[in-house]
Amino acid sequence: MSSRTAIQRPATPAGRTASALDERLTISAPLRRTLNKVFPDHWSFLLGEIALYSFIILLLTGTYLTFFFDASMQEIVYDGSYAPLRGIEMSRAYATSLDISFDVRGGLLIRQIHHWAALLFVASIVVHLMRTFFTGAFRKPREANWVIGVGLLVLALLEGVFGYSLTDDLLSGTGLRIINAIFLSIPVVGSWLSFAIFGGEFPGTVIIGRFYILHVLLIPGILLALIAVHLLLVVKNKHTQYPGPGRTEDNVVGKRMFPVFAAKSTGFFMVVFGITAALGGLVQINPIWLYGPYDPSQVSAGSQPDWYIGFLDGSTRLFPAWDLYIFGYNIPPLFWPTIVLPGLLFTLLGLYPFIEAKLTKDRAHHNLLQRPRDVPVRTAIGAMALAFYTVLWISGGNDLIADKFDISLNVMTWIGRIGLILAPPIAYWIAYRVCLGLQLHDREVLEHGVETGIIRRLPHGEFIEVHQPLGPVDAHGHGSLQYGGAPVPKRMNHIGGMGRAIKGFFTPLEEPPARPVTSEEEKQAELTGSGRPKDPEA
Amino acid sequence: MSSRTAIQRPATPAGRTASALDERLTISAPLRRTLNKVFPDHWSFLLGEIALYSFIILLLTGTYLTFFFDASMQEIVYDGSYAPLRGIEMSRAYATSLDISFDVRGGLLIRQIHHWAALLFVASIVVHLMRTFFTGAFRKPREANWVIGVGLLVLALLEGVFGYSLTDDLLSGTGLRIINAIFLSIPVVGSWLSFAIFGGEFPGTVIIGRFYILHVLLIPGILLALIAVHLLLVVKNKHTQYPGPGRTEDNVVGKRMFPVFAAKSTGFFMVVFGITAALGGLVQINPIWLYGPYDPSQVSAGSQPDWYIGFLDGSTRLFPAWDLYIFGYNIPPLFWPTIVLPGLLFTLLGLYPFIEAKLTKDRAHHNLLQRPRDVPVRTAIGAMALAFYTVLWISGGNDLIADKFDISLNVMTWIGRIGLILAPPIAYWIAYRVCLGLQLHDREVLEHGVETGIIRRLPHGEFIEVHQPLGPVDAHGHGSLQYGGAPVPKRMNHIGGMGRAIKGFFTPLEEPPARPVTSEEEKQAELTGSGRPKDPEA
Amino acid sequence: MSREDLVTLGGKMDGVEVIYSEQPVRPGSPAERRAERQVAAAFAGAGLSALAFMVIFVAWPWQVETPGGGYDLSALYTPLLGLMMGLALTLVGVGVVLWAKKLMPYEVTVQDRHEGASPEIERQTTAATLVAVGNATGIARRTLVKRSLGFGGLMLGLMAVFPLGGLIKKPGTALFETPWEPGMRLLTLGGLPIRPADMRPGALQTVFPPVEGGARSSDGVAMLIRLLPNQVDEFRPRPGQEDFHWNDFVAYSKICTHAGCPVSLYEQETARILCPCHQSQFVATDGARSIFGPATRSLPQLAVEVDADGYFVAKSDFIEPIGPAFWERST
Amino acid sequence: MSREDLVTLGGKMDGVEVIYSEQPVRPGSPAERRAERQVAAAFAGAGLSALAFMVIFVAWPWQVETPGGGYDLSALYTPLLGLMMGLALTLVGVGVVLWAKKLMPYEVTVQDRHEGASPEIERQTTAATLVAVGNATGIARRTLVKRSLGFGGLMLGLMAVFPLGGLIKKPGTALFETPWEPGMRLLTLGGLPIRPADMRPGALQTVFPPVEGGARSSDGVAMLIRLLPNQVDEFRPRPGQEDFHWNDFVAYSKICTHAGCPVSLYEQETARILCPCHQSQFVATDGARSIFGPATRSLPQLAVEVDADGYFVAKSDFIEPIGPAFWERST
Repeated sequence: MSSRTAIQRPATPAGRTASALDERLTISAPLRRTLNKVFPDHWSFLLGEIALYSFIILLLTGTYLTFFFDASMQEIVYDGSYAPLRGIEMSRAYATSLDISFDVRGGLLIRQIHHWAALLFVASIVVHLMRTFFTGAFRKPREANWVIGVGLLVLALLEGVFGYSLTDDLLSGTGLRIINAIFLSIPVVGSWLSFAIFGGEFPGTVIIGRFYILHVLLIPGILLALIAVHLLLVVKNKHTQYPGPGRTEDNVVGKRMFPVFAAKSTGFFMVVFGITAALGGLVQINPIWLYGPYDPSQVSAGSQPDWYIGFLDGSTRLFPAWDLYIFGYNIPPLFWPTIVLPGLLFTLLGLYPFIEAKLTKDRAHHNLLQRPRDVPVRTAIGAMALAFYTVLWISGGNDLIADKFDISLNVMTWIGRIGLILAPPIAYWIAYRVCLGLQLHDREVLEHGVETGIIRRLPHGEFIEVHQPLGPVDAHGHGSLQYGGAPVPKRMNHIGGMGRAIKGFFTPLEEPPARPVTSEEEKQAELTGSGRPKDPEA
Repeated sequence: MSSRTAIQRPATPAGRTASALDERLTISAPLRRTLNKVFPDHWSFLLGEIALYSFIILLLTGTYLTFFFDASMQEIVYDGSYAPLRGIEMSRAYATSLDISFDVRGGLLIRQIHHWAALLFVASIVVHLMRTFFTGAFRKPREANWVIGVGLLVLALLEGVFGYSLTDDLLSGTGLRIINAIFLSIPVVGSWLSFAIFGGEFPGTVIIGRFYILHVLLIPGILLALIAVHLLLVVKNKHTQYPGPGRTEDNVVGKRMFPVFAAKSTGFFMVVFGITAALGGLVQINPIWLYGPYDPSQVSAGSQPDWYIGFLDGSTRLFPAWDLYIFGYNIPPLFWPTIVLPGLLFTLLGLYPFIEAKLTKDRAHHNLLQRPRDVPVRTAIGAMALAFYTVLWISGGNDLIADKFDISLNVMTWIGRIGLILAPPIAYWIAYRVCLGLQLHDREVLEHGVETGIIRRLPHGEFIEVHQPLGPVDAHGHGSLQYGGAPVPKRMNHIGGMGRAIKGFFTPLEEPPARPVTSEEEKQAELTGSGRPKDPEA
Repeated sequence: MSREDLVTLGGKMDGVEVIYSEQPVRPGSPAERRAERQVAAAFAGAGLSALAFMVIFVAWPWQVETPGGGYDLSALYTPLLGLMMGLALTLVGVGVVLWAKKLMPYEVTVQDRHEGASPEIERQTTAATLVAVGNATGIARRTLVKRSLGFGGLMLGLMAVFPLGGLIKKPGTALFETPWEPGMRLLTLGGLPIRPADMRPGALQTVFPPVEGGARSSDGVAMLIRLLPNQVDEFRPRPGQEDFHWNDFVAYSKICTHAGCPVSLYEQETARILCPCHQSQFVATDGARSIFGPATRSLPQLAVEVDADGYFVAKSDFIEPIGPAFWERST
Repeated sequence: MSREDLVTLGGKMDGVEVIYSEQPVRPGSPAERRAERQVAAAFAGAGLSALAFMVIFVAWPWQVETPGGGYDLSALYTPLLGLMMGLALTLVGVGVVLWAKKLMPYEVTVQDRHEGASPEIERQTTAATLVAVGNATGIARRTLVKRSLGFGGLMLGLMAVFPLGGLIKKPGTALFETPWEPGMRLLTLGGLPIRPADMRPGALQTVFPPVEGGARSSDGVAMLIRLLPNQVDEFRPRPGQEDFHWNDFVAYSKICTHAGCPVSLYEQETARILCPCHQSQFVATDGARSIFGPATRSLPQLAVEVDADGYFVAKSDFIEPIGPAFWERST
């Protein structure tokens, strides 16, 4: 068949438009390739999407806020709608933030949506990163995308810090003071760096303006570029998938991009946006008017930074008061928990794929994901890291806990210090054991069958549970199925295998197609006393 | 040959790196396609590159300036290094602009480079657009890129206006006042629009901040996206080329992208940046400290906006004082020359490819360019438009001309008004005639040969000039070469054809390879009295 | 080739094979109609929520009561807006997801790596795939869904631009008024009041209203001009403004009626006032009538007199809007 | 396959055919060596200009003389910077263009449209093309050009970051000084001076230096504490600061020595001062020594006394830097 004979001039207006476009841009092939692109469907693949969606929400609401915000530290006397602060001296930045909250119709809604979306953005990145870690999705050929992802996480943290510093209220001003102290603590260049960034001694008159341009232009620009590369690499390498029947390293099993997958993604974006909008309207966040303008001589106790900074607050609280002097120069204690520790943590995180490849000598391509239980060492390392992070994070709010439960602050600090050393190895050991246990159970089910919950009394009075084998059994009544990296059915109503891979967003397990059990099968399912299928020879 | 047998493991570190990258990203083919991409070489194709390079310079210098600029209209008392303005009330925006000029080391250099690059950016876009117009490069399949180009031009103009408004000096403040009047002049919504944009009655306290975010974020973002699409479309459709030997609609004749073309482009970028930097250091531009802060009751006479806005200033000066009233509502005269006229002009410009295609019924793909002389109507239309623009542009500075040449301002205005009506048709007629004349001459040279400058006296006393035919001649001594859309040699030392397409950036014509004239050729070149080659039969 | 064949061929070219496909509900079955009604209800609900958002945005009392005390209606403004916006967006999302799950074919597809084919085939297969995608959504034949989607989409689109309403400020009478009030003294830039004897004939003095920030006033700035003796006879006030001048002194707004520049050049001999921006010219002896250039209207005149202490004062505000014209400015 | 074959094959796959190719100068000829020297000279010149830019940036007097009068050296600062930057960039450009024109092969190439081939071939041909591109530039074998390019590139790279030097402000003694001077009265937030009788035992008063903006001072803010009677005996001043307190009154900097937060919680009974940010604790009776938490240093003590009028005054500035520590802060 000569394809050239198949040409027909399009008859409909849509067809003519498409034809006109294609004549100029030759987009047929890439367009069809996009339409035909297959995307594996699993709820855990939506986490990255949530991050993308919250970034879009941040861009939209952030642009809106720029129309009303003046990032100037020039002092003025407030004269807006919020009576309790009238007549008080404050910066233009704080005053215009108040204006957005009280004197711009709908401004408070947008500001709160922006803040909630920021919290969601970082949170979804973190959870997405955990999914990627525990399933081994970072392995070759996807190391570069892991590194980019870690970069995105760091930038998202910075972007958040710059963002909540802009309002110049008492809380964010205290944060700025600490940021200044962190810059000062850097050996050799600290004071020069601090003076360069703050345009002189703290607080100066320029830092809000500089954080503003970083927050609205430079970091979002880099984020946008990195996100574009991140997604391009996903398309280029195709998405990973969980093991299962018919799924190999060389294919992708799932749904085509259009229409179902695209429709679901659009719907999901709308739901994420809707929830963020509802939060922004219904749940107050960062009520800056209650804090008052920044004043270097005041601080409000018990005030907390946004959640993603908590772990650094914790590390700063827990780090011992070690003062180093080198040739009469000082390395302040602040340097270690705020510069060195996060630097080390994020470097280790970014290098993890290479470290693991080095240690395991695994140089192969991997497009199939792993279940965490099947890689106990990695899972245990992840649990260890999470335990470390969690202790730091809780310590970031240890004053609130001390207050709530009436514990001495000093005790809380020591609990944190000790926890930081003890919790990770314990977490490692527990996770490792759990993984091995789960592995054993998988193998056992494959060999002996699923527990049916049916108890049978043997003639000699012993009670046994009847097991349902998952496949054909050998001469000894042992299942011959090999473990394939996919979930093993553990309950009767899980049997049915790889029908619909997903029902609803958060229902990962499959519904079985109605499969009537025939009498013949029932006979075959007749079990021996040990719960194993009857040995035919017996 | 099975390609699979040809695999060799790379031995060098560079090879291993390349191999590792390719294993993960499969970039071999696209990379080689880029290396091998052929780009036609002609000086006129560099104009668009200049625009791109100035945009890069603008991004770099603009980012730098944001570190020091505070886009706030909050009034303060100046206390910086520039003594003449000390103690004077001014906005933070103006004061920090002064600081950039006087109190930031190297700040004035960067500010002036930024301004020069902005002038160059718009200028190169305009000249690039003229090249595209007069050579017919906008024809199918490139209409979309023409429309994008016109959009880029409009955005560049707006970006420029917002940029020079930010410094809030007396000159830019007067510009803002006129911008406000232009918004006010829009029928029905004018006053509401003006109040929404300025946050109340002019000047308000927000307009500089809003122009700032437009100038540094929104418009540059759109510009960047459109430029990316513009370039992608150039790559997708491949570049147009001038007609010439071996050049067809289906190929591209030129140089491969790497290394020569890329090296030249890099060098050219450096030269453009270097010239801009030198201008920024050596030639003062927009010395805002001489203007003083904005004051609604003052204006400096003879001050001009940046060149690209001049034509709108001119149209505003020339437009007659027509006041329209509709049901008691007013349409001010300002509306026509500042909103309607540019709206019409840019719409016509953007639609031109479609208008021409409609009128000429030309639906074919075109990858070969046209010489302006070969399309006399289009060239004449272009000349007409340029004449119109030039009259407007000159009228934008008619007070300076009136002052310089001691002409009454009123006379200058009337010259402009009459010129606006008479100049375009005259320009059309002249351009049309010149095109036809050049066409005729091309045909004549092809038929009779090149003028040699050698004068010969015929036996009966008549003086004739000897002509050198360009190719073989027919029985009557007429050249048989057909006109092919490419330049026809007009002087002896142009002969030699399509050797090097380009020598240096602005020497479009070719140097002939040394081609010794043999005695046989000399005999063949023996000419008849009419300047035509001798008729063999004669 | 039939469309189905082209779609399959296109899939082959992209290394795609559909190994399993089913319609979640049987076409024409009650289950399908129920699903369609659910989707349509979600879209319609989204549209209604977006509409509610817009109504609340415009009509609900939103500014905090001045004493800041107690919970009034305005305290519900942001929560209601958020609720409605959240509902509108979420319902659209739910509708789309329901549509995808209940009305679009469920499929399991496998894709390997494969290379492309010839341009003509590309075009044909792409067109067929596009149409197949459209058919799979069933958008064309599901009228109920289509209409509710249209309504919901329109309302959400409008809702998306509504927050820009925060930019709107009511012009009110701001463009019709200036700071001048009867009895206000005319001040120089230095803040001093002016007596007739301070100005010789032919002189011009820029004057400002005696209010805070008056010297930077963009609408109150005026010119007090003392005409030359020979110009006093020529002076023709505008009808109804015959008593606006005081002896040989006249005062006009300094803001050009064309584009708002200060008209800063005054030619004593001809009594002409020139705007340097677009060269409009006004004649001081002729009620500041515009005689050349793009300006159409005379400069508004400020009625002045001399108070008991011998200083110039305004008799009233300008009686017409000063500066550039606008739609609401009646004749 | 040889490398040349692979390059040609790659070209074929991309529809590229080289129809004409020549070296502008014969390899090894004097013309080539001359061209090389020209290119190298341009790069070296660029490097030197960039170096000159940096020297001028740092060393040339740049700030306008205060009276603003006359042309002094600083008037040449910006022109010289621009000249040097322009020279550096232009010379690199000229060098690269010369290189491309004189030392790289001149070619005329034709490209049509064509489709790609198999992955292995792609890889081989791409590698060969990359190497061919590198060879065409001759970068590997032209040592002179390479070295001058290295120098020029390094200098230009440095030049590119130098304008950021505009951000640099010399810390000088700013971190070592606060607004306090001998004899300055201690003011409350309301701006009132304090007499000993104004405070009962156990009370704490935040005090500010009497300078403009003192109430917002980020380094001058201090706490004046009146110890409880039983604490007076326990009071142990730091060595050398035995006369810094006045009777039962002690004054310490309010800025935490850890991260700069105001230490705003004071426990009367234990005389403990707590920073709410990271819970560092200081003991007022023990020279404000840090006893818990991450802070390592005591709060600096402000020497106070009572002046002739009975008001508290500072005896001197703090004798050590207040607030968070930094590199230059010696022991």
